[in-house]
Amino acid sequence: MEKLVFDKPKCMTERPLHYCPGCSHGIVHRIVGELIDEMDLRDKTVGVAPVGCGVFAYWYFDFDFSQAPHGRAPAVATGIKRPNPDLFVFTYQGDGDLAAIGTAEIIHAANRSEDITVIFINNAIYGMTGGQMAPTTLVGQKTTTSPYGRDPETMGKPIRVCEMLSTLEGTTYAERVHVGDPKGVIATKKALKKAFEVQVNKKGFSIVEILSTCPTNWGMTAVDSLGWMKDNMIPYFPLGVYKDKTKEGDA
Amino acid sequence: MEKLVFDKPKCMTERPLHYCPGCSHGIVHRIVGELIDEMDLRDKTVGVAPVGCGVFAYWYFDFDFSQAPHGRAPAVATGIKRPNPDLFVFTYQGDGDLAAIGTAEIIHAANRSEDITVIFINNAIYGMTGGQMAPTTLVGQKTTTSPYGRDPETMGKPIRVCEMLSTLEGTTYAERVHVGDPKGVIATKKALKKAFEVQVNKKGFSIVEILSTCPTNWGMTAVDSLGWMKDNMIPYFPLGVYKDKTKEGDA
Amino acid sequence: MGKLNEKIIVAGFGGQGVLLLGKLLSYTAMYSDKNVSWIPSYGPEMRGGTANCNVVISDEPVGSPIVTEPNVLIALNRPSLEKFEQILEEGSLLIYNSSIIEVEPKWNNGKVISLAASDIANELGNPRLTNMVAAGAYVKASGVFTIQELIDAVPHVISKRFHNLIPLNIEAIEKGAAAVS
Amino acid sequence: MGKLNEKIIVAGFGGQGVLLLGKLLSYTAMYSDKNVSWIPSYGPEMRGGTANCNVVISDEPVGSPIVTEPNVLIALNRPSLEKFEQILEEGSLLIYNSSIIEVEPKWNNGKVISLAASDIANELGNPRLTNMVAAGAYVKASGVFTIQELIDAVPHVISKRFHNLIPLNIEAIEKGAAAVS
Amino acid sequence: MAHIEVNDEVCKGCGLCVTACPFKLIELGTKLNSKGYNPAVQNNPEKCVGCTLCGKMCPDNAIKVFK
Amino acid sequence: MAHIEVNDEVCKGCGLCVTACPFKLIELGTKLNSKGYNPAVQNNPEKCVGCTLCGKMCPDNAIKVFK
Amino acid sequence: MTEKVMMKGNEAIGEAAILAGCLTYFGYPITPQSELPAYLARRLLKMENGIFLQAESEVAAINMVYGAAGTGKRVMTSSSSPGISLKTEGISYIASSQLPCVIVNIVRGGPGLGNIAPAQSDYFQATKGGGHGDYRLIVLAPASVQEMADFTMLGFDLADEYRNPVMIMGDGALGQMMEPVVLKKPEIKKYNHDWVTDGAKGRGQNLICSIYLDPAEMEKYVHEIYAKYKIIEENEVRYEEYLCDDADYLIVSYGITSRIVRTSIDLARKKGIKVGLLRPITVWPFPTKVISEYADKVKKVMAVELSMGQMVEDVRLAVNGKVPVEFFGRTAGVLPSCNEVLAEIEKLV
Amino acid sequence: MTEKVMMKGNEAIGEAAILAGCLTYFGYPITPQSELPAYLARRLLKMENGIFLQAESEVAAINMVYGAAGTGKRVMTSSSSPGISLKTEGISYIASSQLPCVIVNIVRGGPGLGNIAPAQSDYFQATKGGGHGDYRLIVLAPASVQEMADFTMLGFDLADEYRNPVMIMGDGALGQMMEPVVLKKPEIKKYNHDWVTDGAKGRGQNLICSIYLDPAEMEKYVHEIYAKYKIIEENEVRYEEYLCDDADYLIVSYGITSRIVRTSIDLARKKGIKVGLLRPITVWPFPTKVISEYADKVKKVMAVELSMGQMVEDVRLAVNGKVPVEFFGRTAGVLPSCNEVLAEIEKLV
Ligand SMILES: Cc1ncc(C[n+]2csc(CCOP(=O)(O)OP(=O)(O)O)c2C)c(N)n1
Ligand SMILES: Cc1ncc(C[n+]2csc(CCOP(=O)(O)OP(=O)(O)O)c2C)c(N)n1
Ligand code: SF4
Ligand code: SF4
Ligand code: SF4
Ligand code: SF4
Ligand code: SF4
Ligand code: SF4
Ligand SMILES: [Mg+2]
Ligand SMILES: [Mg+2]
Repeated sequence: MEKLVFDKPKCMTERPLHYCPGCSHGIVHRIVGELIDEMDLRDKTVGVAPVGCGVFAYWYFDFDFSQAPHGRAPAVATGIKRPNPDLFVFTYQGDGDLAAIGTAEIIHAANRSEDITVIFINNAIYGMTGGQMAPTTLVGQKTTTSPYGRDPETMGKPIRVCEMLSTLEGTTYAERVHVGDPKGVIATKKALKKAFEVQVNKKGFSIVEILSTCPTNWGMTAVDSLGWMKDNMIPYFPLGVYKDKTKEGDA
Repeated sequence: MEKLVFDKPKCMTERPLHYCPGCSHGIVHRIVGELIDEMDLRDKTVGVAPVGCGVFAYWYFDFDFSQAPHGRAPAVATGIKRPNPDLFVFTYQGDGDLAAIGTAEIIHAANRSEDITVIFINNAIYGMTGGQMAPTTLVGQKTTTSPYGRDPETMGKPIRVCEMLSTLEGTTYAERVHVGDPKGVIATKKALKKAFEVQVNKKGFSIVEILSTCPTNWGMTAVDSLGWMKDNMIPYFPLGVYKDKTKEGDA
Repeated sequence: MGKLNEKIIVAGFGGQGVLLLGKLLSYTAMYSDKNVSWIPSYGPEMRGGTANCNVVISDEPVGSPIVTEPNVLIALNRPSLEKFEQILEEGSLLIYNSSIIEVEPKWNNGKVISLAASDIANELGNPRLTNMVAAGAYVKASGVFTIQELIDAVPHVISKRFHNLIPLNIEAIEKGAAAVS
Repeated sequence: MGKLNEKIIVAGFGGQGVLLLGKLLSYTAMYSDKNVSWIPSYGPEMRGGTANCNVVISDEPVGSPIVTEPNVLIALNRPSLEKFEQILEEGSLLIYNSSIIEVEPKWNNGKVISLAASDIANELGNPRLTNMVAAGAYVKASGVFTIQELIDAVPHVISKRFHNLIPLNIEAIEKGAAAVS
Repeated sequence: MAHIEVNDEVCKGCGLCVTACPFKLIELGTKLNSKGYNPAVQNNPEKCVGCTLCGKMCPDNAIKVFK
Repeated sequence: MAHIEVNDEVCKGCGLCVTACPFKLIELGTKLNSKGYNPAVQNNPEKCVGCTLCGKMCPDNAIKVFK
Repeated sequence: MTEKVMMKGNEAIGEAAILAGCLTYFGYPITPQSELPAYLARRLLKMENGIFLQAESEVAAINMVYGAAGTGKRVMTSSSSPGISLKTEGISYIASSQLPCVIVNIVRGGPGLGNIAPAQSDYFQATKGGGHGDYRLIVLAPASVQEMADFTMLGFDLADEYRNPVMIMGDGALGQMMEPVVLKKPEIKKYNHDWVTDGAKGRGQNLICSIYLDPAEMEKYVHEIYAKYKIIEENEVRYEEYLCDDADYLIVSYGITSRIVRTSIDLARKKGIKVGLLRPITVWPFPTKVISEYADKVKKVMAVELSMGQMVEDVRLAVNGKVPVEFFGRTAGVLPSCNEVLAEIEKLV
Repeated sequence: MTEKVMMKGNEAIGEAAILAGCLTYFGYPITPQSELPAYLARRLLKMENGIFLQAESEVAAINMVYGAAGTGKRVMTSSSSPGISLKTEGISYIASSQLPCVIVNIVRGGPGLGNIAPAQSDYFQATKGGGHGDYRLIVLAPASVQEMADFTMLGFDLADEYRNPVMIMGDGALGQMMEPVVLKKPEIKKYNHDWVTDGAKGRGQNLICSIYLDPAEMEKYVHEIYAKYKIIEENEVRYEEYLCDDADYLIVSYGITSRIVRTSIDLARKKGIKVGLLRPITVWPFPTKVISEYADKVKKVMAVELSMGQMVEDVRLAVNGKVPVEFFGRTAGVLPSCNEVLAEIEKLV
């Protein structure tokens, strides 16, 4: 008899996801759900949803959630975690949310080494608002606010978040992965697991930057987006572990 | 006959400075005044004053000034410079202003490589508001909001601004100096001159971080503060040029 | 009232060109010196894959551009039909894309036109012409403008790079009009 | 009015302990069950090197804690004297530190006490006692409290680490009181 | 022996599973679901090894894998 | 021959010039200015070389150097 | 462009700004105003002196506006409700420093994250509070795409004339809808720019600042600003009347809502109810005087707005107890239908 | 601590918060409230469960409060005018999500950077606008150091009772002055914490959020909140009367200003002028009803406040034209003297 060997995670709800066809958000949601199940964290988890396409993340999980103002998820998470050190708190943030309006909050949460995990969806664009330039938009990439392509002279070059946060003493774990193919998905899960463990072991701030797609605002099919992401984003945003203080043995 | 070989810069006003006895702000003001004179920039300069003890910087210079909301000097400077690319625009900011509330603004101004110069007074404390912990306050340092000493576990470690900004492609020039003795003052002038030149040559974003003192809120004499700064701050905030894209030849 | 007061909802899947259909009607109205407003449903609900827009064409200044009591529904897919027929006023005009809507409308208080819009578009070689077929049908059925007025507006809503396709669009409009008896 | 209503300004250089002087009077008032308020001048104007505080002691609930029409001025340096004597009401009490104020007050509409406060403090071996000398003089001159009441309040305003200095402070108070004829 | 089940109403026809299957067993069907998408269908289920890669790429939890 | 002039009313007696002078020619005076500070005074001006280091350290533009 | 074109309200603002000589824009994306920055990006990035900059946040954007306004350039920013909240500190600074600029708020349903549908529940924020301290914005409330364009141009003139920030308060519907619009390049007056910080060549220092440590000095300054506000209140009140002359009942309603009310009034008139519409065009300065005058004539006044009751306070202040003031509001993104408003009108009788 | 001690208003708030069970504080330094965080740093950092965190900004601080409040912990933040402006977005979210917390505003002279002297010119911001959308804060206005403490404790109770943010609106003088104060640990009621996000053990999801894409749904939700506000308006209006019974003239004044007015009233009474003081303690909900009732008895009403005229609007709305309403204000950090206020009282006659 065949057995069910793969299904949606237990902590996820029946609600169909509102994301566009092929959007990476769904893939990452499932990975998060699997880890919450596997690590048995559901009962003590509070997720912090951003403003961005992930704003409704709480529709899809049956554990506690707090929706944060745009960019402020790390501050909200700090507020949740500090007086409740036994909770498991993660933020789920887009690149506009985390690397533009929320720059100060992410830097200082990392610097204080808040015991939280940041799941950072880098899709090189503002998805929810219809495709504006993000801090991580690639040079030359066309968006509604860089209609002739991102011009590094006037708009700056894309910000490499993991690299920047790794200069801060408080960052315990920082890794960049992608969800462009099954291998990437498996690596993403491993990275997130590591990041979750850092928090569970009260070792401080962990972040996983996940290179993702936004087929809708990139104006591509979902399948083409995966290719574009791998061909264009990975070269500029190299994959890998940028910081691992658990290895340095001093965290 | 003896000639006057040293006096206050021409572009500085007669108004006595409001700073506490021995405060570094005055030293840096004079250096700025000398360079504006020497580089003949007065007629096209707009200074941007912060919220912090330097808020009244404009009392002491006779060129144009705009006073910025706390932390927003880089944004104000961007607003001044973009539509007026021929102006010479500098911000003058404290460590609370630049590295706490103004984190997002400084990072993005640097990342866009705004053609402005940032004069960053790192005195490891909030001077104006009476001595609270700054992002650059040293571990163990007592302030009114770290009364038992800065605890890195809960308050994070001091942020090294030059190092962090140097990870951004847009930062053209970043150097850390100090004004703890005449040698330091001379080096500071050299650094600022270089930074001003970067802007004059339209090469993008330059910042000079100046290790400074706040005798009043450190609770020391002015003379002791210089020693404390050199003994304690320089080891954690190493002096030097952190970024020089004019050398890399690609700016 | 006898006066012109078309309160139109155009609705369908994301790719069916419902916004463009609405715009075409709006431009036609503008060039006929009618008062007109057009407004899309906007924001993240689009993500669901449906789209709709409201067009009001009137002799009077347009009050609310948002149509809560429509008297025209152009439904290009089934969810749209089922959603909006519920709020159609008595005596309205309902045009539905029978090519892909396999049910009959429940609403039956006025003029109901079953239009095989997608089929006609496919016959013309491009399913994206569904909206133009529907536009032709609507203008014919409502008589608010002439078909020529509608056709004259086409170049104003189609972006320059696709101007070579104008004749095809016109053909679709005409087929749509012809499909209405 | 006959009723108690002391509107006191204490002013001097930053290091002269004017805030502490004000606090001492406030605590004395509190322990004597008077209504009392104390407020410092605050903020960056302190940077200039001068400091002052306002103390109101009253039988009635204190209205404004900020004294704009003082009836007591304790001026420990010259800028303070020159600044605040201008707003002293008629019939007020003015005590000035003649040790370092080399001018005579211009104001002369009430009781003027020239107090060599810094000299007395120096005699006691510590210029920081100037404020205590002035406190003693004020209480003696005003008669608002007894000197003992003032002395009883001293431990409440001096931080624990300096409690060994209490006797010296008391001596300064007594000397200040004695200096007022 | 293994196979997958696609939840037709939840599938958005994005095609990510199609690219994920090492044996190219999945393609998008021609049928529209009520949202207007063409759900994925598995061909030759007998060749399916139950590797779950298709499920891992599916953003919509539309795939169940049996083995 | 060189010497310095200290603007007594502007000097805040911070002592930075005192530490700056390589020849230890400066000390804080005993006189108070109207702000309550003890302005710096130069001793033995004949030893002054006009190196301007004292001026460079003065936060209050209180020093003029002549040479 | 002087022919009639169909344009979204958001885009009409963008084109109007350019026609009014505003070539500098700083903003941060937010629905339902995103077509405005998108439009300006397309246009300004192709113009030699055009500055279009997507800031890192609304806070940064308003401070860039502060900087640019201080140099005398016409400058604009736009956002929607939560973004405007973040800008309130900057707006208070701009008002305090008396800098001219145009701030667009395409209001959406609130409070909190709310939704992106049309609302008018930022009325208090726009006209009273918002930032800290005593200050006022001139607030223009367009009711059509044409007015989105016209009031943008007017806004720049008023801003320069009075050295005061001007807010264009639209809503999600006005921003998103298309209507025919005619765009004409306006005459632009020369304004006195003595005060700008553009380099002190040949003159002494100019200073943009809002700190006044001495309260007495600052109070004097605030009184100066309020003297200016008084002039604005005298000269710049704008409103539109519709069938008010013989009205027994007066409706006060602005922006998108006033259009619905107008339709309802037509319906009510057909039923023989003598009702008129007074539409504030400037919601600050509010048309207090004219409403007060009508209050002497009508039997009742009703405020209709998209909030839980904000403008109605200004209406009550104007009526000052002379006749009853009723309120009808929908909020959080809901627009009433004209029949609903009609029903409320009928209740007045 | 149940004996009388001399304490600064800022410190009294801090100690009162701790006594009320608030062990969590997030803030950012600003004059004239800095003694409050300094006090709490000294106390909380020594307590086992004490959380004192200096945030990177006011924006971060209010969002930390939002996070902590959602877990059911008593939590406080404090700031002064410009900092509160930056917090308005967060405050709107907190109100929309119905989270209990206490926000202290030690108001200073504005607008803009202004100065650090006592002011009341954030009244509109506190009671009406501030953030976007329809919402209200409960705003308590202490007039003494004792009340700074008492109202802080009360504030936490009201916040929990109604799941609504409470603002303590002081000013620079109240924050900086010392007065005798008695601090007693209050009884703390158990509140229903069904809704908090503290881990879903043994239950389904709890959610803190303020987004409602569907306007109709959100409108319903806003109406629920406003039903709560109605209850607050009925039950929680607080004010103090002084010599009102026989008054011909009624002064309405709150906070620090009311103390000066009180002295002036004593002076006026001596001159035979029958004048009384109505002091709003809750400025929202405003004591509209009682003022309206006095308006039937007195000849004139006068609002006295530290602004260019903000609370006076609420007074006018309450009086509703029954008698003239006069206004006397000083602003930008200036406090009037009692003789000045007396002169204004004399003008009423
Ligand atoms: C204060 C504020 N500013 C702006 C917005 C509008 N807004 C909503 S989502 C978003 C950005 C979304 O981009 P990102 O964070 O990259 O998430 P994505 O949708 O791409 O996953 C913006 C700007 C808002 N809601 N609040
Ligand atoms: C929005 C806002 N938050 C806080 C303050 C209060 N404030 C004034 S200066 C300052 C910090 C000063 O420290 P720093 O920037 O290091 O400058 P310094 O005085 O040390 O030179 C703060 C927090 C303010 N004015 N505005
Ligand atoms: S807009 Fe982009 S990020 Fe948002 S759901 Fe669609 S594809 Fe995903
Ligand atoms: S407080 Fe510190 S930084 Fe400010 S003027 Fe005094 S010494 Fe300088
Ligand atoms: S489980 Fe593996 S083999 Fe089977 S369909 Fe999925 S990807 Fe193909
Ligand atoms: S990946 Fe999932 S949603 Fe996409 S086509 Fe396959 S089954 Fe459907
Ligand atoms: S100029 Fe040089 S030598 Fe002369 S006093 Fe100054 S530091 Fe000393
Ligand atoms: S450095 Fe300047 S201010 Fe300091 S003591 Fe010397 S002369 Fe005076
Ligand atoms: Mg994104
Ligand atoms: Mg500092």
